[in-house]
Amino acid sequence: MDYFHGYSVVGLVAVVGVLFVTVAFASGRLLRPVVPTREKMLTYECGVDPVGEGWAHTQIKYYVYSFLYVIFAVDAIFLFPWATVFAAPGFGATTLVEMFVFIGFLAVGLLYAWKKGVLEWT
Amino acid sequence: MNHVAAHHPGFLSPTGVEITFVLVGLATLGAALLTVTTRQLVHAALWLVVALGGLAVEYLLLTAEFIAWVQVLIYVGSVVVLLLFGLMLTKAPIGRSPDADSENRWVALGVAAAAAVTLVWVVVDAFRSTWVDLHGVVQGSSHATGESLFRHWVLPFEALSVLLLAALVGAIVLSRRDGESAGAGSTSGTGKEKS
Amino acid sequence: MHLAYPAVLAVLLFCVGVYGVLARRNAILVLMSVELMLNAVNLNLVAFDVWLRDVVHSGQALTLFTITIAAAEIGLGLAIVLLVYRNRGSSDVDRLTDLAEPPEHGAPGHGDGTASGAGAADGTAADQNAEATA
Amino acid sequence: MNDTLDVLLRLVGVLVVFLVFPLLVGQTEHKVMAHMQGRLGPMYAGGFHGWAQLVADGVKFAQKEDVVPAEADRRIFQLAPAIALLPYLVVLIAIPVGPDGFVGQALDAGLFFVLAVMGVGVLGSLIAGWASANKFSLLGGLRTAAQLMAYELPMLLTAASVAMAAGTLSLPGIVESYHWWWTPWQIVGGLVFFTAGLAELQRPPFDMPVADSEIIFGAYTEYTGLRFALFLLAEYAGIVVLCALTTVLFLGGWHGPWSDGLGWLWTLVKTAALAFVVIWLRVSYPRLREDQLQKLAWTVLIPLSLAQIALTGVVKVVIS
Repeated sequence: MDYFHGYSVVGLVAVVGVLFVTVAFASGRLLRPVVPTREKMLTYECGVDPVGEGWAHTQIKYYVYSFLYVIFAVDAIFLFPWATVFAAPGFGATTLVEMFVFIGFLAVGLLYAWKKGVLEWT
Repeated sequence: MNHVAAHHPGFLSPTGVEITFVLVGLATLGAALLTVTTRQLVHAALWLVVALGGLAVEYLLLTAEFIAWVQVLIYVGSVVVLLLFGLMLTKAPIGRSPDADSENRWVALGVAAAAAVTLVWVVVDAFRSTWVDLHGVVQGSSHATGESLFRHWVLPFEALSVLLLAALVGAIVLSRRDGESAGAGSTSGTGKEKS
Repeated sequence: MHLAYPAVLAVLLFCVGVYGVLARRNAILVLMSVELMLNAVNLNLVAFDVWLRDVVHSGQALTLFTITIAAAEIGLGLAIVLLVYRNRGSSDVDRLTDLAEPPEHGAPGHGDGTASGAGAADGTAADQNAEATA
Repeated sequence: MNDTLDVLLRLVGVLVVFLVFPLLVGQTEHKVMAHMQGRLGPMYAGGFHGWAQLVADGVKFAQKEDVVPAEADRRIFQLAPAIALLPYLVVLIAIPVGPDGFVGQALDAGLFFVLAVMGVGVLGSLIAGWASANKFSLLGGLRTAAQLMAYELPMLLTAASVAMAAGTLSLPGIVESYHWWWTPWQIVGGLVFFTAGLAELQRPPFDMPVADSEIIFGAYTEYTGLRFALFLLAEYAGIVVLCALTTVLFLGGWHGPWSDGLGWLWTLVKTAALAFVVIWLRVSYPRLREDQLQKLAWTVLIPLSLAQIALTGVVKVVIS
């Protein structure tokens, strides 16, 4: 079973990675000093005492960008299985056009976002 | 999966796949339980990551290779990030939020437990002697997925693009209205649409 | 593999999601629970597709479509939650939880069965409220 | 038994590459930047041209105190570096170095696997920023996440373009079906991929989210010692992965003269050349503003990669 063999190796790499990080953190704990003081544990704010609560004014723009990404990412996932078959016999130009229509709709969405000024900051 | 595989790195024997499936399933279930019970909002999102990642492994074990990685890319890589953005923009605190749960959680527990018992009983009764054969062609390779999608599922696929477009426009409209009301006059002429 | 394993796992995940939807107050936590339920359905679809060796792979195609629609759904849901949060103008997460469940109805006379649905239903009601005021 | 040994060898190989190559890139960066900017750079540690500088840095990082701010979410704060780092290690297993199975593990969906796993790294920076309980960190975390997502997309699209050209998602398969005229055919995609990858790594000129002079290192403000070193290691491992991927997808991987015996050398040479370009760009360009960053991704790179997909599709259908 090539398939299961391949992915068990991938799983093993993940385990090796976790082990590496564990060993690094554990040995770091042995090597380093631990001298906590109140000042040291303060939140760093360029040298002065922290002001206000731990929240800056954040823009909702970030959310819009990431939603744009999610929409396009779910579009992109269809590109990959499509890429493996579209040139195969029995698919060809029709399949190509189908995908272009699909992407076209989303490109219209991107254009809309552009026109509405979502992609601009100020 | 890995401890089993460590001893027989050549391949996972059929029982190996089953054992792995059950173990990962337990981990997934535990993470899901923590997702719905923890009082710390961001921790809930992170436990959700574990649950969804566990499900990706389950898909892999069911030989649905492509869907497994779609799960990682879409859910772990973007939907959860979206949720975290939502939590952070609504200022999720570090530490417990005492009122993450509502008063009626015992009722909810009752409903969920009753549903679980009924459904598990039905499902086990129905599929007691049914076996999935995982040792043939990989069922969910990207090529197989592509063939079926673009041979048999073209119309829903195209409809999906319209749906995505609608969602995109909807989100932009929502966030723009917000931008105008919060930005207070950045779009000079239109005026406020609310008090 | 025994088909019962994925089926039972899907059932249990779904019920965990049900619990979350009913018991959570914070709208974003409710959305997370919805995700769990959707994923449980996906697991079922994939498992049965592999079991049936479906030639047109309807289960897997449907799973892909579900994932796509779920992504659109959660994005819009969160956009609405954020909008509501902004319109309330609060800097306090407790206010947001108010949105998931409005202040006491003063109607404890409801049966327990309906009360269990209150978390989710009131959440949407509050959303609509805020939408109307916006 | 032989099988076990084989797998073990591959695992050790991946780990060694993961630990050594980023250090080489870092050392080269010291030297190249020093030469380009006409300054000395570290010259003393170890005697000959300061070869031991990175070792000294490593020792310093390992024995520094690990400060966790009192306000922080302790567990998550400590876990975040690992989440940022591990995807790059896992990804390395699927990258082919030479022909005939000279690869950690050939996977049928290799390309998609690599992109999906690399996408997980976003979580590391985002929760690092949140868990620090520092407003600059949170802002940096949000910026980082938004940037990583914005630039993940052109990477996905251009990678899909290569997959279209090759008709397969397997990375060794892609290199095998490579012809020299792919490079001019996919040149736009290649440039977009490399630029987007650079932005994914938050290297200059795309380093606004972690700019030390603007928001005091963004999500990593509160990190010290070993945990900070792991974030750095993630950045440099990311350079290795990005350059290797660009090599495999757009520059033909192991193809080149005498590629029968020396194929692996070609991959390494091309990867090293790209890593040099990454360093070169760092000293050449000023930093982009945050809004320019997002605008570049959405209005330049994504339309370009969509155009590349259209070109690839039409050409492929016409010639087949």
